Amino acid sequence: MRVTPRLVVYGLFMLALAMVPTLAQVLAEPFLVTLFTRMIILAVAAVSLNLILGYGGMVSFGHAVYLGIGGYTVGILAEHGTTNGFVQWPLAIGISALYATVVGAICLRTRGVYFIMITLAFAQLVYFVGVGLYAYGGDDGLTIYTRSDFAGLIRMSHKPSFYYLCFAILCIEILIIHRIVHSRFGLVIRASKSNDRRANAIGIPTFRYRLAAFVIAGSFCGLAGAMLATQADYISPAVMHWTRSGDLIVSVVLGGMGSLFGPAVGTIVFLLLEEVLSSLTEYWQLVFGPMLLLLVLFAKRGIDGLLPGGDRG
Amino acid sequence: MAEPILATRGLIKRFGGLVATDQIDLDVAAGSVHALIGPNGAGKTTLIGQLSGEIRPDSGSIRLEGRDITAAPVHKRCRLGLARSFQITSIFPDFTARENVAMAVQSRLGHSFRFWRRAKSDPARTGPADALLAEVGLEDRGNMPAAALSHGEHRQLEIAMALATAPRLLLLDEPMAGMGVEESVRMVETLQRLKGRISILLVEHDMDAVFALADRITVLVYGRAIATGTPAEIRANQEVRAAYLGADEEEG
Amino acid sequence: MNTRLLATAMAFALAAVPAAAQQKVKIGFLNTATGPQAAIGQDFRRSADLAVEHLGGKMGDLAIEMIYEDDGFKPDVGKQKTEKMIESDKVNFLTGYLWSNILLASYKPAIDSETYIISANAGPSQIAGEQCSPYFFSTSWQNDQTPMAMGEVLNQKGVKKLYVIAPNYPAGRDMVAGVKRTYKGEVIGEDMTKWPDQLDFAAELSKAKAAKADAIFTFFPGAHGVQFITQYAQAGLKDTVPLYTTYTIDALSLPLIKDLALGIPGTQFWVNDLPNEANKKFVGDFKKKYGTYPSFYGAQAYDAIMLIDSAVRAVKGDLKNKAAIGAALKKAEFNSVRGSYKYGNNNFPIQNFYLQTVVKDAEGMLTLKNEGAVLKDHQDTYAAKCPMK
Amino acid sequence: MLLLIEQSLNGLQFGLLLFLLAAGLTLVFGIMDLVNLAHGSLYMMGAYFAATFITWTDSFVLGAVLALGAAFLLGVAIELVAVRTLYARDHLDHVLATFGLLLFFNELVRLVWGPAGRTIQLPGILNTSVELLPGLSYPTYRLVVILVGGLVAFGLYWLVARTRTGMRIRAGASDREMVGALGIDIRKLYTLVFGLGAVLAALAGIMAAPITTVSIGMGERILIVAFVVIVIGGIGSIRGAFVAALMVGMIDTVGRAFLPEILRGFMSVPAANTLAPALASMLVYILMALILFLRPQGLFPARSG
Repeated sequence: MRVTPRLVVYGLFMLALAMVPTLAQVLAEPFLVTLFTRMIILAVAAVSLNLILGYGGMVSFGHAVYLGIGGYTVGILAEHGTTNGFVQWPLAIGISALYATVVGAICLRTRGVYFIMITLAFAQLVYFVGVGLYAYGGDDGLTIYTRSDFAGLIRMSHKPSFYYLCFAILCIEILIIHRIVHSRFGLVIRASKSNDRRANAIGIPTFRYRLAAFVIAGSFCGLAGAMLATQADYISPAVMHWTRSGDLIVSVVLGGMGSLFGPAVGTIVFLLLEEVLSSLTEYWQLVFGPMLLLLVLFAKRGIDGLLPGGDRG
Repeated sequence: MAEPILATRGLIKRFGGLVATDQIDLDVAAGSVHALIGPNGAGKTTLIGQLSGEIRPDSGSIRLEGRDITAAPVHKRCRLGLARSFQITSIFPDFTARENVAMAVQSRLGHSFRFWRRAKSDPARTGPADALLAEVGLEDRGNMPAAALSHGEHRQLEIAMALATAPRLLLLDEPMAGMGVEESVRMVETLQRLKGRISILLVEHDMDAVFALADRITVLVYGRAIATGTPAEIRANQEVRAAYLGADEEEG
Repeated sequence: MNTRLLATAMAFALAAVPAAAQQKVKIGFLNTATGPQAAIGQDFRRSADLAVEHLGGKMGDLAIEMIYEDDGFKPDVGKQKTEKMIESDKVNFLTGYLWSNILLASYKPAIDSETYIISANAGPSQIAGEQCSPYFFSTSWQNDQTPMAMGEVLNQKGVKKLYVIAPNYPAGRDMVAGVKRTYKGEVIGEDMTKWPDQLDFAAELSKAKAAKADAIFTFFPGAHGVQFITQYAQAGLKDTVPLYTTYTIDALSLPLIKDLALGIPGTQFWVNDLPNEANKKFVGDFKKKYGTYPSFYGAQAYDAIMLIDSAVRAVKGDLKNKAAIGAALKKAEFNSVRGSYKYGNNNFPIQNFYLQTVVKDAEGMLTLKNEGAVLKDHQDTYAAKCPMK
Repeated sequence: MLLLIEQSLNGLQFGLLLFLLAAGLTLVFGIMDLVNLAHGSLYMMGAYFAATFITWTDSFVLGAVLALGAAFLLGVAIELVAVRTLYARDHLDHVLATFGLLLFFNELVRLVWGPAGRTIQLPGILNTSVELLPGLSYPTYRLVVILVGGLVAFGLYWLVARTRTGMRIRAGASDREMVGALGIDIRKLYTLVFGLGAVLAALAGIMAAPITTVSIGMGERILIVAFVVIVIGGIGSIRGAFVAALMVGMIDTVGRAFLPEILRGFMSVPAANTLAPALASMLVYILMALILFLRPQGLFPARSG
């Protein structure tokens, strides 16, 4: 990897994230850790979406569903007394993967706008399953009274420790995605985005690779769901609302589709923007809506596209 | 005659009331260049679509080297040795020229469920890709984004991609469409070099190229094959002259 | 305060935060200021503001600093704002909390940090029961209570066959369970509607009509209530099958439902014409200031501020003395707009529930009128499950 | 039996309302290839306009007509200012940009009309019910909705299939360049079609308003169902939207009405009471998944490829 100014910016960004707990202590603002933990978890979700959206060109409008699936897996297990994180988290990933396999197999048969709509419809379906989970609080959600426990290896309730766990997961995820998109598999996904018909014509059955990417992305987002539920000690259908899937797409595009660090930066900028605007005016969406339009029109490659230094990839 | 590399029997495809492919029995002899000609709307592209697997015929069968591939999906046919180029340029515009070919090489190398190793610098992919680029005369274009190549270079690139899959039969859908004279000559040269090594089914409007390259020619009119034969036979065929060549020759 | 935090968060500027000198009492108020439910949030906040005004901006010697945050109707956002108010603003009290899902999400951080949280509306059964805490107080009610009062009303009116229509979410189910607890007749039909996106109740109303029920019981808060009653009237049921409600008609929905609401009874722990001095002052000044009647949400928010005031004054401004604050809150020694009430072991009010109907006031404005207490000094059923004594 | 008829009427009425919304959506998609999440905002704006104009003019019909006019102007304005620039973009851009518009309009409404929402009072004559059969009385207004919905469906069919404008629209849907070659000003046509879509959405909003009241976010809730409708019907097909809208309307209404009884047939009453509402809210999505599984292009695919 060449060292470009862009890479330096991202390096500084990751370094800044690594410094958050220290900074919070210096500033006596413990809330910074809480705030950024949530941001990092949502960044994990956005980075996972980027694999299929940015690299694979699959506009999934139902990605937030995995936040719910992962979260409910942790929540329901905790409700029944299973708080072992080594059981909870892998299961959260596994169930997300299973769901992605089934739904992906149906959705990926469709193209373009049909794909957008059918992923949205499945997300609605699961959302209503969540609302109907009366035994687990239904619309009220489920409070998780005991946090996941990783055999005492990590102090999950200690906020900086948990922050570093989330941060490490984000770093590992970015590394894995980096390897994936540059591997043979990743090239197939990108080729399919670029020209799916051509990819098939040279003998690549793209469907199964796209499905695999869909499952990988879903699994990572399911992990993010488990993290989010742990961080919040709570899970409810609200995280699966379709506007949350919209937020994830916005994060990815804002940061830069198909760029490695872009979606993470995008998530954090998006959430900070939300905080700033909403602290300025109650009517912040009046400003934010047109900003989205302008983003689409004038900065299609997002923040990543604004940074200097070489091509993506 | 030995078994044809490609054989269709009774192929029929209708679109609504229109019969686009009407009882086509086509045999492409192994090692030959077989041209498919016919006026616009004769159903050439529909036929190519069925042969490559993008369009499902209503009835009839398609065999590749004796093997029934009528229901096989596009990628499967490619694996079995049937490669194609498209009438309208179809490449990976976001990739470099080398990567375009390397993708096809990768396809030949087996499944792509390899998630970790960096693929772009993998000599198993780039080695054959560079060789093929050289074969079609694009050796100095490897690092350019494919989208930036000229039209003629795109067609050459497509040939390289098709060759990368190690085909037994090439389906070339108007490889010279929209080319200048010089580019056409280069393409004919490229195809001449391939002749004998790989069987080719060629759809082309450029009659000079067709008669220069083809061993046999099938003439398609309104979905029906009205004649098949050597270039000389076709030239002499009255029906063909009436339906098709006649007009051409009057003009020329 | 929020902007300061953000400035630091964003720029990582090295601005030392001055340790807040404890000259004031900080109250974090979680509200819903944006989204489809913002109308309730507006009334909620106006009433809290009015309470602060009535207190002259001070609780004892301490100046009041209100910190309003918007949960955007999202539980995880509500929880984050709660943590922000605890960790960053270091509030002494948390209040507001319209929705049970948002309260449930925010509950643990509040309790864990030993910050007193006074719910001015949401009262989910978990918190009333097993998960009750000495750091939690309610100035509203538990979901079961109001429909239990309605069940009694139905008995008194001699309703034999009842049809129930309510939304399919926890509060809706609580309401149905509540009315069944006291109602002695037969429930001949029960429809749980899609929440929140079902706005058309034609199918359910048709069934209720076909079932030839004596009465319909319903619970639809906010905009849904307006829709339900409008459609109930359009279906021509108003003259044939009387409607009994909880939380469906209030001061916020009345201006929208208009005359269609006349004569439809409901039950409530508070009515805006309750004849006590605190209530007269609250309702009178609210009307003067905003031109409308306050809703029960507002009454609860007003009481929450007043309850906090009573505790702050009882400990003479010593906000460090958490035990004493808890004891003072528990006494509920303040002039509630509902009249005086006591706290049960689970820190939910033991209070009266009244029958109310819709009438026109002297100026022709629609309002709710008290028709007398149905339940007196009523305690919710989940109190028994709460381990606190 | 009477109940079944009444529920079918309810389903028909809901279906036709959905059709009004879906028709505009599918028209805009079919012709401009535009995914418009802000279509629900036009539905909402129509209802708010109507609430205001009806109060001003004191007449339901006059207010509604004015509101339709206002919605048309709004649609044209949106097309000229924002949407026009999006045609050349991909669907993701459409989704994002119109998501932004949706947020903007929700907030705008809150700023202008306040958070509380509005109700539209029907004229007395519409606020009653009619006895259709002995023992079956039905709200007059809902009959009016059925009538108007049916008329508009017929009118649209006539417009698209029989008129010159319709011919241009169909030509535009199938071949953009050809329309240009025919000398039709495609930009004007697009603006017009978007305006027409806005009017249809607003009409749906106005028709729904007296039943469901006017509130912020009213558009999104129904918009997703409208998306389900056009996807089932085949995006771009008016006929498909019509069939799918009636299907979805019926299944949703009838499902809600009879599912509890059906489930009680083979499970315990409390279990049925828990499952039925959850299942009823999922029915339309299950239907959609099923249809797309069998026919990935919907029932009446309007464009191939």
